[in-house]
Amino acid sequence: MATDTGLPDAVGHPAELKRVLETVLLASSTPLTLAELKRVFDVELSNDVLRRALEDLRAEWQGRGVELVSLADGWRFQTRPEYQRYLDRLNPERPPRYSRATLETLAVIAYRQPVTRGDIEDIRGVAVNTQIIRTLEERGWIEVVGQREVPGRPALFATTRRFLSDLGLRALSELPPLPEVANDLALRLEQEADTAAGA
Amino acid sequence: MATDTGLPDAVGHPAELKRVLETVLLASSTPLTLAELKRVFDVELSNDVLRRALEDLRAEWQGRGVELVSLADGWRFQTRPEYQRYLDRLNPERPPRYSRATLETLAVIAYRQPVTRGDIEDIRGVAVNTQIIRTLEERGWIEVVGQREVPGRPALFATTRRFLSDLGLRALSELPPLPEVANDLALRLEQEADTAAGA
Amino acid sequence: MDTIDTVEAIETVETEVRHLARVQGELWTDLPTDLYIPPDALEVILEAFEGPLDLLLWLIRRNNLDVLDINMTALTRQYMEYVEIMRRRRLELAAEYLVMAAMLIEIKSRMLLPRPERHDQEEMLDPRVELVRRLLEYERIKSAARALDALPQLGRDFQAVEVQAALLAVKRLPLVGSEDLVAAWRGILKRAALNRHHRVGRQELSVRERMSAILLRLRGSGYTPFETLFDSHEGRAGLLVTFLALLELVRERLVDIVQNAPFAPIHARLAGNAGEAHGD
Repeated sequence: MATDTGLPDAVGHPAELKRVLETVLLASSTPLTLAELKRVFDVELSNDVLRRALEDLRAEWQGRGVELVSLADGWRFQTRPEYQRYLDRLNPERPPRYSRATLETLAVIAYRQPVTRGDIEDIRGVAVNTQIIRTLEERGWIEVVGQREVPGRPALFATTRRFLSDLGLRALSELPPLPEVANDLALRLEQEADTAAGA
Repeated sequence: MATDTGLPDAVGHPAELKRVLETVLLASSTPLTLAELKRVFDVELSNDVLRRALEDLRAEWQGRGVELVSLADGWRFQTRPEYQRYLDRLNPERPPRYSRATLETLAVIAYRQPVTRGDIEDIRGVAVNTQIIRTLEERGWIEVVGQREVPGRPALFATTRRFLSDLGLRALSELPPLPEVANDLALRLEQEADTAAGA
Repeated sequence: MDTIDTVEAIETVETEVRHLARVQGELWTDLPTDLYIPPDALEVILEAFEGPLDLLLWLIRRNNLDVLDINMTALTRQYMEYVEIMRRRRLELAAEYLVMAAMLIEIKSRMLLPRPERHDQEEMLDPRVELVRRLLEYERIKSAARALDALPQLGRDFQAVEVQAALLAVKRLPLVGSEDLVAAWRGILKRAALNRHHRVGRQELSVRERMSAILLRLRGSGYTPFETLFDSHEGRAGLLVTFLALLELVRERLVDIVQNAPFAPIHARLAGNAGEAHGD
């Protein structure tokens, strides 16, 4: 029943399986995928067994200051935002808020990806500061995913899985929806065309 | 009963006090002292109240892969050593290796003990770095078992029981017998001499 | 909902500008129409906008213009006033503001021309369409930027949990197997081309291990009765190993064996033993 390390066999015991998952997830600063979690065990576990154990674990942690969440790049334990005020008291330096220019650049990349710097400048109507791109790259939120095949072959930027995870999201589709102004515009343009045609 | 953040007042509720402590300690990468933990709360807490809550919390975590420990520089959560193998599998960095010089020194001490540093140097044909000896001593694999009664009274090194158990051996005699390299070599030298003589 | 978002956005900027433009006790809520503007105020106004599109959106909302049916004359006039004042104050004006000025003037003049008869789709479109498309797209992005900023953010609104490994386990130690030792030995032999080394067998290893054990045992013990070094439970082979070890220790001058008189008890002690207390 016990292996040579004195630990009960994790796979045969759901409780121990959960303990190992909990330990590994608590010790990891980055989200862990199912594939990574599988590597931890001696025996091949099915995704179903693993997912069920993770859901159990998530339920066990309900109502505490730390929660187990499923994100774009895996599962992670993180503190609940309601507890941030306590953490802030401990560590009063808050990370600086991003400038409007940075947030707008990020929004263009997030909602219109993949985009070149030129695309961002077209939408925002101003030149994009190199520092802004660098800040977002260093944060691990955007990356170059290719080049557009036009003269100069400008880099195409997209957001990363890390960006989604850092905002607590699993997929781009979970981003707040863009306001639907475009429909008004489309309608208006159609009307214009109709009017013009009718004239 | 609830503050504006929607959280119950941590100080008045022992359970919530523990939840906050748990959250703060899980989120901190360094151990936290009582003074630091006190800073987290709106109201001044006595060391006694805090310590009792921490002891309660420690008891709650008993039997899991992570434990709350009190160290010289404060309290922190850490993974239990028994779970290290799971963490290692997750992070399969290539295990560090000892240099050839270290392994050879260890081999000489294991097979020719007790030996002085001079003996090791004679056999290896090169000077033995002090750092190598220290590394092996710190690992608990070799120890000084006496001095040779010659000028300078050099220390005599031998391997320890720990060395044996770390290598999975019960006695030194379970080390593989050294290969017949010496014989092979002698044979080859003889053959070479014969060939040379015959030529 | 989206309209509310947009209105809110405009109000936010407007409040921002109003707030920022409070200079020398005066509140600058309107775009300046006279020629005198405290330079500080102008700079903060300029900084409050992210570019010409942002400025245009603000002007449109402030003047209650319909984005979808912009009064180009009014908009262009106000925009040009703004740009002109900046130019006069010799403020560093981003090139984009001038490009936009040119575009506004062009649209305005095209609006004055009679609509051409239906040639192709392009020509039939209102000259404002492209500008409106850009303004709306920018407005959506502005709103999206605020929505992104409102999401809980790692490091700002919540933290990742990272429990450290136990202190003992932190340092990863090299793994060594007995094969590694054999390989190391082989390396020594190859390099030194030694042939004086004889084969080290199991028997000899037992002896050498016992030699180390005896040295440890004798350390700090002064004279030790010879027979106490033997453990009768080990059987003959064990006793023999101890005996051979003692002989080897004596031969290597590591241990002294003394007997004061025939048939007197035999004692062993570390050779030399300088500085150590004598047991007897």
